[in-house]
Amino acid sequence: MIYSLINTKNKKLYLLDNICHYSWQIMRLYEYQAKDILSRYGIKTPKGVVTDTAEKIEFDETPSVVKAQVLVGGRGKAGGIKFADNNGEIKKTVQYLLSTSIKGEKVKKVLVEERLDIDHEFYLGITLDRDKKMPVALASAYGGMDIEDIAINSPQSIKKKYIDPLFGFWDFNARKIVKDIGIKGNDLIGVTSVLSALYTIFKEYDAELVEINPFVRTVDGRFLAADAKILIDDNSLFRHREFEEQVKMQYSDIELMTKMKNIAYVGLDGDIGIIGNGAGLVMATIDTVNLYGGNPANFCDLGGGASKDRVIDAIDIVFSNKNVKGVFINIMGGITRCDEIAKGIIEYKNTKRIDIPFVIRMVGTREDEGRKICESNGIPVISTMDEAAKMIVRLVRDNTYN
Amino acid sequence: MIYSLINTKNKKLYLLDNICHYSWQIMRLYEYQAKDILSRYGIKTPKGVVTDTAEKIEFDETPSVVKAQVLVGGRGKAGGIKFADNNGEIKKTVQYLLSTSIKGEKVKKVLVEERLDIDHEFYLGITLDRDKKMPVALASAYGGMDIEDIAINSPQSIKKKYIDPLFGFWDFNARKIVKDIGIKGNDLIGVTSVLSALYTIFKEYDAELVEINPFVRTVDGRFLAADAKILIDDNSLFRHREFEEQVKMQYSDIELMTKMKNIAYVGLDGDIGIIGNGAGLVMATIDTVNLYGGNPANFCDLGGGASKDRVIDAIDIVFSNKNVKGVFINIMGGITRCDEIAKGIIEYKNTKRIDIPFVIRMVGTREDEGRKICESNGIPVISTMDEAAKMIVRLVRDNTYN
Amino acid sequence: MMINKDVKVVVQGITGNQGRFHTNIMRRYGTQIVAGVSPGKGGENLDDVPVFDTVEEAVNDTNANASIIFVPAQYCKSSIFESIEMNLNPVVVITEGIPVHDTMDAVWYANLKKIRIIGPNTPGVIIPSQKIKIGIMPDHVFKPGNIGIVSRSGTLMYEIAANLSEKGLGQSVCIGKGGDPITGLSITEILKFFEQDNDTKAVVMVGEIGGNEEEDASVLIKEMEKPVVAYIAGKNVPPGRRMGHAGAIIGGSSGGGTAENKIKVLSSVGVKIAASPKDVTDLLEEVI
Amino acid sequence: MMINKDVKVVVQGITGNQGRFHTNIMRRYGTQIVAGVSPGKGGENLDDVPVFDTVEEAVNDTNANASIIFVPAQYCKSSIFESIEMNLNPVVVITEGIPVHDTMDAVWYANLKKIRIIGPNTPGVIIPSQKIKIGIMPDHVFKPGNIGIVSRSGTLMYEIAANLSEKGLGQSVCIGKGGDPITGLSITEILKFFEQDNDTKAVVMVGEIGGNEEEDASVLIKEMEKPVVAYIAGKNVPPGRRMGHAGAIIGGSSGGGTAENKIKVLSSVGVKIAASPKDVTDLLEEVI
Repeated sequence: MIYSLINTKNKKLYLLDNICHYSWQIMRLYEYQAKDILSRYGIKTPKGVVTDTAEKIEFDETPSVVKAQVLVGGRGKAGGIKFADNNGEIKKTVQYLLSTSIKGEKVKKVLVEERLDIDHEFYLGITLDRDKKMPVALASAYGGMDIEDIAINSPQSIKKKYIDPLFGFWDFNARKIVKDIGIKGNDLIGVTSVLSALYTIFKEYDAELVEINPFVRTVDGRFLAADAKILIDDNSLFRHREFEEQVKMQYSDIELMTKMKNIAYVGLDGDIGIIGNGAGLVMATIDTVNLYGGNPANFCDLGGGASKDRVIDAIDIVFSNKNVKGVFINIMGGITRCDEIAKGIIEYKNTKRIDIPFVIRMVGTREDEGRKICESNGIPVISTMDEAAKMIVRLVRDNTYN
Repeated sequence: MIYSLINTKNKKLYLLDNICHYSWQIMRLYEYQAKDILSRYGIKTPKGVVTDTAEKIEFDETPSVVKAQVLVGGRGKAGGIKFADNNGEIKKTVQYLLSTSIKGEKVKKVLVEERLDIDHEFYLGITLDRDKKMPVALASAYGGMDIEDIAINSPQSIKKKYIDPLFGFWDFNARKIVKDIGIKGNDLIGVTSVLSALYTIFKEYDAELVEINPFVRTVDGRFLAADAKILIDDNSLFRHREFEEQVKMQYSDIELMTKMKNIAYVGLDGDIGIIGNGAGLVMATIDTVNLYGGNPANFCDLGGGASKDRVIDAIDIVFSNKNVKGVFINIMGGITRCDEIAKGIIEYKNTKRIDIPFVIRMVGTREDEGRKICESNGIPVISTMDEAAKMIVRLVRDNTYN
Repeated sequence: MMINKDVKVVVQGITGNQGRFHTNIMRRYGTQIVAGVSPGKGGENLDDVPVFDTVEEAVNDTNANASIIFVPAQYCKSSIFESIEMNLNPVVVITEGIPVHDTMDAVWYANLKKIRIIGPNTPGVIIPSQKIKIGIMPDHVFKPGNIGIVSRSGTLMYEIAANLSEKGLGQSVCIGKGGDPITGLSITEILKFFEQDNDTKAVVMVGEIGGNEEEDASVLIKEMEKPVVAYIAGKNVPPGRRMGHAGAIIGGSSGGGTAENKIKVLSSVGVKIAASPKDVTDLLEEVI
Repeated sequence: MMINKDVKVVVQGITGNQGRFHTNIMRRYGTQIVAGVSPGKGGENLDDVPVFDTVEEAVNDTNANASIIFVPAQYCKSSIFESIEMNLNPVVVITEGIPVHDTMDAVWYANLKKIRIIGPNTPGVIIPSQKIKIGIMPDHVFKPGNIGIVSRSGTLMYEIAANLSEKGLGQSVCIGKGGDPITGLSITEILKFFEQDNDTKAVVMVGEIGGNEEEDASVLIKEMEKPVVAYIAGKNVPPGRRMGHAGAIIGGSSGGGTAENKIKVLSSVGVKIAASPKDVTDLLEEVI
């Protein structure tokens, strides 16, 4: 959602928030993890404890707020945030939340925190503007609500400072936008250092987003991160081994399997399985099948330079969807070698029974070798995408009405 | 000594090593501290333990080497490094070293290490080239001996790579000079990462020098830091609070006192105490006193913007040298205010008995006020440095032969 | 020119599988591969190409002036900086999966030093008339001619080039922009080059869902004299999903980043939109 | 010109003791101090000078084009970068005790952005004829004239200027190079300026033991048309000691960095060497 802020004028919204849970590229940290990082960088957070059981919890800072630790968005509206006024209520609430799911996500941990006496809610964040190829610091005096709502309701309230990645983000850069959201005097220095620290975290954790929302001023004049969100670039996880286990937990079994095997798979509503190499080609294949009246059952990208084993895994995944009534494999060999693909198809064919239509089209690197392998095993190879798309649509339709 | 490397052609030697122990600006770490930092950055060091007592030492890696932890240079030749072949010998050697001084420095800690089976000794270091205003990486295949000796004996063996501080020092930069000292193949990658790590340490510790000498290749092909030296810029200690206590230990009482009070004091051989504001002016004052036949007893710089208390402390320090037979206070007011200086002199005069000659010269910011304060208290103020220098020389000579 | 015919290429990561494989294919096509770089392997020869420990040595010995990078993602940032420091231009980054912060830093450093980065996650660049390719594309589907192609997708570029070639529409220069969310040369920069390139008469832009580069490019296209035909992949992908390429995140409610929006904006500046990769050929024949 | 007569100065750290004190003295002398910067104190007025939270705001509101910095050493790096980013030129850094790594980074960034840093640990710069000083020197000892002074030491610059003024030898521009081991403008760069400056007829260089800047400057001096007189402080300091200024480390066996060596090298290119600060006046009278 944060991306919506970058170009509110053009209303370009990327619903990152909706997809990050099952995205291929971005890992989201739980609130308690994000707050732990924040406090290690000197940012104040409410007193709190995280727990995965209601049994032994002792927390003296009442009244409290009890928050389900989930990665889906809109947790508050979905009942994931409760209040409790004493230890008994805390226990009961923790127990309750641990027994529920929020928007389909099972609650495994709960964060219990002191309830803050809030004077004002701000928004502070650093994110990546992919179009401008640079980080941008964001601040608003209208925190608390979803930032996309701020962007729609009062876009002028969102102050931005673009950051030259070679120059960095200095306290004087941060000070400018902190001032722009109405923070003055001594508070200016403290809040500036919070925003500077967010950028340090952003760089050191290879983040796509580091956000405090709401960043609250309490009635007694303290500033704290009441909620926090950190999204980390999956590609950087080799530098952040501590999240290796966690990233696995964030994916469903099929997602994890495909991810581990370097296959990109997204289920769709139709009945024609699509496998190709390269996201653009697979999307074009889907478009073309649609153009000829077919309904693709999935998006499945083998990526570059797939081995025969990866091909076998991909066919397996596509067939795991029982709606699939035919498969179209579309290969444009570059870094991918057609012979490897052909070997995979043949090995799959030789070990598993394929009783539904199978259309193969392959062109490019080692095309002749690949074609020979297929044809010598009785699988015809079509030369053009259009021809192949038409054929799979016809075969599946025939099959369906037989 | 390291500075000698930077410009061996011109033979510009700065005997940093001789002065760093009592320098005002650079703090030296003990070998064991330097090695601890190195190993935290992934550089291999010999197995070892550091101790301040021989009682409980248990060290199984025999044969061993036992090294006095001192900050003076030339420790080896001065008997600070011993060998031991078994636990009994280790105990005895530790006990012996802890009871000695090396070049006047009391040994407080001892490092016991495995003795390495050395195939070759290299030199690796990063230092600051103050003339070029940039860091420089240094490597040589002739390690082990003092690097200034390498610079004299085989200057060509020292390979240098200057580092643009904005661009940083990359593995490919490091690789170049590691290769130039004859390290190849797989070793090239490992040693490159050691030199890269030295630069990271250099930056993160605000170092003036980070040096591994010797950097050894053992007979079984391992690379280790057999000795290590780190010098840290005193001005940066606010970023390195962990050394705060230690930096105090490295100074004598008088040095520490003056340092704490922002006074720069160095004792000389003569009998005329010199106090001034600004290092250049104090040196010029010394030169001028010399010119007229006097012998300065010290260099004492009040620094900029001295308060009256700092003036009182400075006079106290100068008088603590019993050779002093007269004092010349030379003030050129800029950021320093003459009235503050005058107040200090008067307060000193009023609380302590001054029975030796005192010549004051002050010009600049609040000169009139300062002059008035002195004169109304019966202390004449001279207008020029020359006149004042001549006067103090005459007064001290008269006094001496009276 | 994007690439001079005297281009001398150094292959960073030449001793890896892909690096070695494509070095040989590029040489067979006609590219002058003068050196390889692989730390610790300096002094060896790989299929007659000398291997060096550093780009600096490679450049000093062979006068290489461009680079192609096959180095694993973890080490790639350093490799890109190494090429930039030695003024190699362009730097073609084949590697995929580079952390986005690394790419961002490298792109800004390249801009500072006036070096062009193509990619990361690109198939590279090919000039069929000169028999030069710095990349991994299957060269036999490309033929000399005067159509320029810029593509966000590698395989889709091959697909469209193959269709064009079959119909006798050869290509001047084909450039894979790279599938990552942040890349060096943008579509707009590549279109600017085509507009000035004497060998190019018309341009094919192969876009896909996600990002705003196609929309941004419309500002330039409006002023361009040369005709532009576009194909945008991902029309039939449901909103709120991400399809493989990190770049291909598609937008929701407000329409930015969707195929629909891109097509609308591009059409409004006179771009002909192909319904399928095959359609591109027909539309091109109309405009030239 | 080193400093334009329309220079409008912002004082960073104006609310500190020294900042406030010297702001008033500079204004009284004639310098246009248009703004002060002190984070958290924005909106106040200090002795009629408006105070801002950032240099950016100060520049936007007052068109300030130069800066003087009194900020404590810990925060100084950031303040210097802030001025550079807003293209203030020169940036005069009075603060002493800045970590050398911080200064080094700032100096390189300034070079990249073509900004001149004077200092750190400098008394600043004064142009008596224009009644402009950006610095902390006692202005009454400086008089208008045509002698340029460059000095590594602040108080020694005042000393020598006072002597010159008394003998009727006024000054065109006097610049404190700064006492730190690494500073922005070097002696050579300042001499280059004097050689080209129409208001300067002869130059006084005030050096001291340590470093090699005086020796390095001899290369330029050899080519200069204007006469140079030098005084080098520290002749009577024993080797191997460091005297207050971090810059004043003196060399040992090989002679580099010693007063003796500096005097030898400078004499060899025709520089007249003064035996004491007072001597400078007599030597100058000989050469002009």
